[in-house]
Amino acid sequence: MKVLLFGIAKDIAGAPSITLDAAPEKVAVLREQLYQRYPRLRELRSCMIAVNKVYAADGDTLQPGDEIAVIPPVSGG
Amino acid sequence: MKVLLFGIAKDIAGAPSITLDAAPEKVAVLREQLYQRYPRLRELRSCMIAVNKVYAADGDTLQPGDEIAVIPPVSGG
Amino acid sequence: MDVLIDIKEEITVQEAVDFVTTPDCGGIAVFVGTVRNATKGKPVQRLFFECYTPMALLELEKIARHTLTEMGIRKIAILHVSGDKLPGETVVVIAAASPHRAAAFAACQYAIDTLKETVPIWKKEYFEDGEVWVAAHP
Amino acid sequence: MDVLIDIKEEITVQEAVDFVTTPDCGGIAVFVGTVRNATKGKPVQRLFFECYTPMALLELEKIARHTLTEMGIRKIAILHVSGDKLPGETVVVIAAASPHRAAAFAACQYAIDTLKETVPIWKKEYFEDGEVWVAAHP
Repeated sequence: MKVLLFGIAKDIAGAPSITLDAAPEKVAVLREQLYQRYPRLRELRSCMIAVNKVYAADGDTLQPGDEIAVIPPVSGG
Repeated sequence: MKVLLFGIAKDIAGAPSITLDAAPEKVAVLREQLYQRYPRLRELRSCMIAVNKVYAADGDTLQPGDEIAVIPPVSGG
Repeated sequence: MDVLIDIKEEITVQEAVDFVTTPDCGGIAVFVGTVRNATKGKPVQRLFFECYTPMALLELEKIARHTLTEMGIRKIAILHVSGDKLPGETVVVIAAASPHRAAAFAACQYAIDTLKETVPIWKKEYFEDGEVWVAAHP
Repeated sequence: MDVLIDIKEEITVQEAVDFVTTPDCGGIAVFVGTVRNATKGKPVQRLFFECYTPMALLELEKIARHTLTEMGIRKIAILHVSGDKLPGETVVVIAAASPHRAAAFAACQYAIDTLKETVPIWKKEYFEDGEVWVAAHP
């Protein structure tokens, strides 16, 4: 499963995207895997997960083909 | 005393300015003279008098050299 | 120079925005007024704006100064047209810059609301069957 | 077409205003965001905007549609830049047209407030002594 990273999350991961070996069943599990791999993500003011370009809740279910994105605090405008 | 007229007041008077023989002492007297000469001014939603480019109250005093203007309801913007 | 006031035949949004743009203000609110093509369902063919220009400039200046001294605005531009205008054409542009965007919006709204109440400018609407000075009668 | 959404390197106020200008709406409210030259007193040399463009366009579209269905807006344009920007340059333009100017102001403020909260765009500030992703940390 491919995960896109933006802004400071991209800097923390050192890459614009990473690949997970397997698709976690839920967003909460994915989030925990990301935090373990990149502990500095926990220090951010917020860290949202988007699934197929829509903000997801921790309880949402993931499918293998989903487009996942890590959304650190936005600062457009 | 010269009196400038704008918008519908100009149409009612049929001229962009008129001259009064003498300067009335107060704005209220000027207003009454204008109403008698042009009764249709009374039908307007409002009719302000400006003295030297500033809105005047009926009790304000007039000087012979003042620039008087009849201000019907404004509709800019 | 923190205030730009003008009354002329042609105005653009860009000149107002350019005037108020400063590197120390992140937010600019703008109001753009255009000629509507109908009034109460009746097609408007054109408009004519008459101005008591020297007094109108003074009243616009008062509005602008109030936004600087009381509303947190750093720079403001107020431009109004005179003469003939067609539906869709720009008749008024107000641009206000502030470090705080809520202040910029509030000042812009204050300026257009007050302009419509106090500034000696008159609009005549031309319809197919006649012409009317707007808001003159009750 | 009642909505214009775009993310690109250069945007202008005029293209947003031109898009929303319609002869049936008298009032257009606009917000223009520019690069500030300092953050908390520290000079900013330049900015960089990164976008998750496909999702950002969807979020901008949501904001625009809300102003049309819930806030009395007839046409709205939301333009945002990507890439490098210098102090004073335009980074966002929102223009909303409504028959009622209070609605146009409210929609414009709603759009910029919501954009800053929900749209996946990130701003990096470059100072003389380093760079910071804005608002990333508490």
